[in-house]
Amino acid sequence: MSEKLKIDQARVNSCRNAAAQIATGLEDLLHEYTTTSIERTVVRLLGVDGVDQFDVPLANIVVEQIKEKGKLEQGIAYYLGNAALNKGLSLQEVAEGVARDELDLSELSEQPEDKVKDFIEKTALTKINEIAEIREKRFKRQQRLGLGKKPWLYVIVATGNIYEDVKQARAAAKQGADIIAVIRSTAQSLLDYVPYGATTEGFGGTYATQENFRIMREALDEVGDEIGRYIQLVNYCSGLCMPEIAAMGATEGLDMMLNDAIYGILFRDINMNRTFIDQHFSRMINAFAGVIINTGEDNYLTTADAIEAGHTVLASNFINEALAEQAGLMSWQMGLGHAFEIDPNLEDGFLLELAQAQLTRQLFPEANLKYMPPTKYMTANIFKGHLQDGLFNLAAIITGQDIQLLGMLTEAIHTPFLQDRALSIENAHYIFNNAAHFGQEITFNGDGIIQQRAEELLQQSEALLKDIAANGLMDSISRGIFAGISRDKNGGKGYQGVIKRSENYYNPFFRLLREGITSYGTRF
Amino acid sequence: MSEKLKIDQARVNSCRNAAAQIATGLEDLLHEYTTTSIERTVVRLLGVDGVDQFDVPLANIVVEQIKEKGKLEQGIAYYLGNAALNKGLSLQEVAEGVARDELDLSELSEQPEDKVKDFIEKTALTKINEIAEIREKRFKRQQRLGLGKKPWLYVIVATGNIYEDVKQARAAAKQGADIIAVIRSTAQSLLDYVPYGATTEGFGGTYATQENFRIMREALDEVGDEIGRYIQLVNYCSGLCMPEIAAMGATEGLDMMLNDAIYGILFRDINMNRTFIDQHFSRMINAFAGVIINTGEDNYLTTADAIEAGHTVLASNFINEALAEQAGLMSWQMGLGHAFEIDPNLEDGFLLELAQAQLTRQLFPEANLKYMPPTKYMTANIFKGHLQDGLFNLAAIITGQDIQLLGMLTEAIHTPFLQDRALSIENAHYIFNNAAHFGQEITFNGDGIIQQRAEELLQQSEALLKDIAANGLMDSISRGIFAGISRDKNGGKGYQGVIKRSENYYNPFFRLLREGITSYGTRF
Amino acid sequence: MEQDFNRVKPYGDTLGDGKTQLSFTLPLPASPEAKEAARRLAAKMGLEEVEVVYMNELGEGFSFFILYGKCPYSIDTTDIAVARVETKAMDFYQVNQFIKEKMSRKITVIGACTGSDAHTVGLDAILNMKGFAGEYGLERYPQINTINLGSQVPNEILIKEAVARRADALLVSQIVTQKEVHIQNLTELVELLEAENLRDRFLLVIGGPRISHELALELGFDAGFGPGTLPTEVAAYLAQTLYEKRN
Amino acid sequence: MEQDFNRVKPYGDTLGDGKTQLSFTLPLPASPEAKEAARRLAAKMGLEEVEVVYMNELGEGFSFFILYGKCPYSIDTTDIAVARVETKAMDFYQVNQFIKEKMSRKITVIGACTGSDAHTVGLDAILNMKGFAGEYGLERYPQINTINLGSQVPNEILIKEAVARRADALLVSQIVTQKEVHIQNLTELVELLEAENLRDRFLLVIGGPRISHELALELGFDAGFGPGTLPTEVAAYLAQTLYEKRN
Ligand code: B12
Ligand code: B12
Ligand SMILES: Cc1ncc(COP(=O)(O)O)c(C=O)c1O
Ligand SMILES: Cc1ncc(COP(=O)(O)O)c(C=O)c1O
Repeated sequence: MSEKLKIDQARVNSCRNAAAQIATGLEDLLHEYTTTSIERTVVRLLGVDGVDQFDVPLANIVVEQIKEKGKLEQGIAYYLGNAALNKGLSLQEVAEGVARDELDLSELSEQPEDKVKDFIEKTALTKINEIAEIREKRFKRQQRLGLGKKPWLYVIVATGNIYEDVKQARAAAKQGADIIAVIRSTAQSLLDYVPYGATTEGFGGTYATQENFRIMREALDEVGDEIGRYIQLVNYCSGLCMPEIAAMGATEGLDMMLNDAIYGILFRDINMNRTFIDQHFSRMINAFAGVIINTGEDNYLTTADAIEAGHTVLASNFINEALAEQAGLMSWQMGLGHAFEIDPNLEDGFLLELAQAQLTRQLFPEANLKYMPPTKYMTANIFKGHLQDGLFNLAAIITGQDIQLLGMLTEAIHTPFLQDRALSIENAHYIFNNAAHFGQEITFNGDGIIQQRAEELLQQSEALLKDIAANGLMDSISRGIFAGISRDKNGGKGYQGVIKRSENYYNPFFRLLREGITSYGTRF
Repeated sequence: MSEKLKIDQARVNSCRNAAAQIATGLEDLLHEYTTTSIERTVVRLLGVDGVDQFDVPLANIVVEQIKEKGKLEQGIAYYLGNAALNKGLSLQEVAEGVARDELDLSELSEQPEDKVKDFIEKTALTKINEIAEIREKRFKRQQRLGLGKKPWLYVIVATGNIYEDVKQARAAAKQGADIIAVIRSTAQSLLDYVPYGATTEGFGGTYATQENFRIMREALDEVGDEIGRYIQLVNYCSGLCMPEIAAMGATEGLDMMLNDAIYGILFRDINMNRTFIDQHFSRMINAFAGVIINTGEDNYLTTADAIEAGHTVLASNFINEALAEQAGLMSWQMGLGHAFEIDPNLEDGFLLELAQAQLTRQLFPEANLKYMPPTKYMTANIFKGHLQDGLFNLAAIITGQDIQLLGMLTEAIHTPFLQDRALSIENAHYIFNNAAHFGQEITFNGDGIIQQRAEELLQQSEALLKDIAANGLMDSISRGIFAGISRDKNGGKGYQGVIKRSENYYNPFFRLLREGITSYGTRF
Repeated sequence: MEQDFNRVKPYGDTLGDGKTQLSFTLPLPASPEAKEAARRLAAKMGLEEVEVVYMNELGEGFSFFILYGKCPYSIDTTDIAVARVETKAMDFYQVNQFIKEKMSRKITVIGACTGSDAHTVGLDAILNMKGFAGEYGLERYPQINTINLGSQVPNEILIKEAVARRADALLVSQIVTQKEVHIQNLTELVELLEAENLRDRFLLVIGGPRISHELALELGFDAGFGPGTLPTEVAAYLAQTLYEKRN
Repeated sequence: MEQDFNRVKPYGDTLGDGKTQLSFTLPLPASPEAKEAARRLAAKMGLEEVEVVYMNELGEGFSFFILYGKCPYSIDTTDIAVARVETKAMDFYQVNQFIKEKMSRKITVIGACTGSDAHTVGLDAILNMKGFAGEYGLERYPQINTINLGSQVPNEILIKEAVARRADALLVSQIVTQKEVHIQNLTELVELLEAENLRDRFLLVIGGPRISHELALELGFDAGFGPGTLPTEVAAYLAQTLYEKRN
């Protein structure tokens, strides 16, 4: 694609430098702390599954036991391994014992550290290899069936019932969808555990559970075989269980995860220490599992104005990129998010949308950009809404977006009906095909509205990034720099789950993942 | 507007030369013949109005009488004037006498020619002055209230009942329409007389009658005053009564007329001699009355394919231009028609639409281009249809069209409901505003699909025009050069109404109109 | 829950939810009362939990409404049987082969847009050389003798020509349906044929965007073809049915 | 024909034509039978001359339909009276002036998105400094003391805070309406207040895209504000109603 916008490369470099500095500023935090959710993830990755009679996941029970004893600073892995060797049980049996209140992991006599670690490393490696295998199988399937043409058509299913979701997802795939996102029940991000099993009662969405992941993956593989196109599956790696869900997704072969470094802090009032630590580990898992993350900058524009705050989206894209790199994600795994949220009644609003979309495209040429549809200004006038989605699709095809979250004509009314989704897909097909090479056909005038807006956006985000770099990300967020929302460093949900690591903190997965990431290369 | 397409000016000149040659080729026909409808127009312009007890217009009765005697070759004006002087009656009274079978115009003793002509010239001049006055009043009102921003929003009303039409028109004006076209009852173009009075029973439209014109004009002036915007009125100056309707429109202050040189021949199987002669006189009236004509090239694409036959539209635009000039129409009065009729499922179809629209814009920079919406490929899927209309509106705002006939989402289903029209207007408002300066923002790539298609169109239409110029327009039409329809020179409806003028043919209006046209200048 | 074909209901996102979208204009200026009137109207149609999601003043005392509601009714689909053209699918070559082999002679079809209808595109799509959607029209079939009378043909003329040209089948196109004019035109044709005792002489076929095979049978025709019809479908039907009729 | 407000019907292009547009999905694959099922469903709703103009297979045994028909029902609009907020329109200055002059003290309002609802944009539009559509929010009113509890506030907490802060009015936002959750949340709030004998202590105001004044009254609230509400409307209502309540 020829470059439509003239971009001041020095400014871009300055943005990237500031973002790198911001990411570096978090390193101490990331290396010196763990969280209850990271430790639960370790438990899961070591093969412990299931819930107790009250539906509490064994991972929670085990971690809670050690945490109550004030010993989580060492990491759960050691305690688990020690118990297994001590009792001659499998890790799963150990966890079940804890759940039955028959075992106190902190009270067992300590086995030689190297023996425990050896055992744990082997178990961990098995899991890591399993994930790698799932990843490779998934990539092979993608290669065999092929992915749809870009922009990929991304639609949501949100019935709250996994079996109803499956019907809708299969139908959507047949209609032409490339990506199915199972919307998650609204309160789940604030649950400090992951629900279990197949679920049929969710609220505005279906619970993210491992079994639900499995059911949907199976359905999509099936329908993908039928239609001869690989269908990608998305869920939410977000909220208080961020890394656990990353592990579940890695195990069940998900393709994408909503996974943002800042979203939970701002929009779910999750403590920022907790979030940053969790996102780092979850991203390492996603990186290794070959998952594309979708960042959530679009959300800024649901509370802030898209013209005034356009540059905050861009700045956040740079930060998400830097933090993604820090965790080992490759460029193609970065589904950096931006959105078409300018007031449709604004004169030349479409031009300003093009400016942001094109600028984002040129600044992140290798990323799999995720473009979010109009939502805030959607109206219950479904006819007008369908048109707004049409211009959104046009902006995407002109600027070469990768992941197109399709807007729904009923956005202002209800979660999508089957027919709404079908009309959205038809909308995208029509525009993407009828204006297929429009982007290649046109050049933006060098001193026009679009070019000027792009320059303004870049300038503003450079200034913002420099400011954040100077103050640190955490302080900046507490000053309300994004979406007009300010959060306290020590406030918010889940702070009690942040634990300072001890000297002998042990978690085999950091090393295994890091090594795995650097060795497995690109997707195809 | 900067020129988006590179155009080979030599080729354009060659097109215009060929078109001029084509127009010249018709001159003998236009000067040597008259038609029953032209003569009826003369009767009307001389102030004769009304119908007999069987609803036959007096104009028809009078002309028929002379025609039956084989004397129409002299023109009706002389006979009318002679009778009036002979009997000391007004022209209206003369006509009424004929209708009551009390008067045979051909049998009256002949008054001195100069006295008769003197009388007729005076009466004609009064009418001409009246029309000029109506025109000036209309222009003043336009200046006072202002016309809407371009592209003007043109919508149709088609209830078949003039009073229901009025309601819909008034509502449309309030919604933002700039132009109201009262669709005409389907069979009317083939009637060899103009119905009379207010009508409430039409078929797919309302009869074009002078009283209906008056009623709608009054309603639009009223609503225009209320909302502070001048609302233009359109009807059909087409079919077997083409010049009569021009006269009626001139008298009632219409702003635009569907008026094409070839449409009736192809699509209504009206004899081509009749049509060419009628269109010339009707255009002279339109020219003098300051009416914008809308040509009907869009119709070609309802039977022919828009890609294959795109150049025939363009060629016809050149011919309509040449014939319009021949009749004295100024550039701003030329509402040359083209249409957005490419199969929406075609890859890059939108680019090809842009090519034709932009080319037409650049070739006829002074004309008030009339852009017709998708119709043939509209579907009963109203949601998809609304989107197609959206891209049509986008093409218009990008290429700077003047008169935008709004597409209706229910095009494939029924004549517009009130709500359909409102949604169309909203569609246009949204796109025109949200992408207001998109056209100014972009340049088409010099070797792209759009430029190439434009070149192809121009080349093809040059070849076609040269071919037509070489063979003459009539022979070309009989070879089926437009819309794949061929018509016989001596076939079709209304041929019996074509009459070779005698040496002493007399019709005062040719001179009066021509002089009037050259003297009144441009609109503002 | 599995679909029960005895009780089929609209489906939004859950089986049986009955979700239905409506829109209409009321001759009322926008107001809370107008909105309530819209709601009541939908309630009269039997819809439950009606939501008037959008109201927009259209001027001159009219307003436009968009509504959603739950349709409580269900349809027993197990007893619905809609007649359809049953002949076997054949392509261009097969049809010609069939006529050549099975019939002693070429078949003759005569087509027209009748009454005041001037929409020839659909008829031409079936009849003209060029055809439709990449398929040849009947004119191109060597075994079919095709006569196209074009637009606005009075029923009387169509019959006269059909008799004169010894047509096997009449192909009538009706596009305009305003005020049910197509029903009138078509009924008149059958009545005229019956009056002249000619009904059984011809295969009577109609087509158009609002035509269905059911409607055709109802009106006394032999077959009806709706939107998107391809020439081969018509040709296959004609060849096979004329052959059966003969025997 | 003149409009008779005793008999109001949908209007397409002629008074009384009843023209109504419908769309829905049926759990049936596309077929003439499915189309007929769609037609019958509309007929069950009472529509006449139903035309199924569009049918589209959606996969997995579902099809989408668009229909038009004539609604035979009419509504007597002369007896519809919808309650609405009746207070006089006032602007920012007038409201502050009014409170200053007529009330002895500032008024205190406390707002929240209750239950699991996290959609704060609407509430913020009314409450925050910045306001909405160019109008200041209540925080900006010198005579109004505004407390915004934000999102996902349990009803109990809202009541506790309201009592503690001596609020005059509770402003509750409910955006999510899936499975009628807003009705549950709102009903619970009123019940809790009644149980604690606090109902009359506060002016109870709700808002959201599916809220109407009627619904508010039905649920036991004092006022309801729907989509597009402006801060001044709410401020004017609060000032005048609290003043009346006092006297
Ligand atoms: C093109 C067109 C015209 C052209 C027609 C040119 C021509 N030579 O045909 C022109 C511009 C002249 C025209 C004029 C009018 N039109 Co017109 N027109 C259309 C339009 C845009 C497309 C129709 C079309 O060509 N479709 C493509 C063909 C291929 O599809 P089809 O006809 O459905 O045919 C297929 C099948 O139905 C079937 N089929 C059809 N006939 C037959 C016959 C047989 C024997 C068989 C087997 C199969 C078969 O096979 C075909 C191929 O699959 C439609 C809107 C639309 N998008 O549908 C309006 C439309 C049909 N027109 C309409 C109207 C009202 C008019 C006018 C009355 C307007 C006016 N007052 O001036 C006039 C009157 C003309 C007249 N006397 O009939 C209305 C009809 C409303 C209604 N339901 O009654 C429509 C729906 C537009 C609208 N929304 O108002 N029109
Ligand atoms: C922005 C948004 C979000 C943002 C919210 C950010 C935030 N801080 O508010 C985010 C992304 C977080 C979000 C999340 C979700 N959302 Co949401 N969201 C929207 C969206 C796009 C816009 C809402 C909005 O801001 N409107 C603009 C404001 C100004 O309008 P308003 O709310 O109507 O307010 C006006 C009036 O109603 C009134 N008013 C409102 N409140 C009050 C209160 C008082 C006292 C008064 C006087 C007046 C008043 O005055 C305001 C100004 O005029 C809508 C779709 C849409 N276009 O409406 C979906 C929508 C509301 N969301 C929806 C859903 C399902 C969800 C989720 C459950 C999805 C999920 N499973 O994750 C989550 C859950 C969140 C939760 N727990 O509540 C659905 C609700 C469906 C339904 N009818 O139940 C919608 C309709 C989208 C859809 N089609 O699915 N969402
Ligand atoms: C990164 C991210 N996570 C999560 C969510 C939403 O869901 P939750 O309810 O889990 O916060 C979003 C919503 O857009 C998001 O962008
Ligand atoms: C020039 C012209 N005249 C007339 C008509 C249509 O109406 P009629 O039925 O009068 O031919 C059209 C239709 O598009 C037209 O373009």
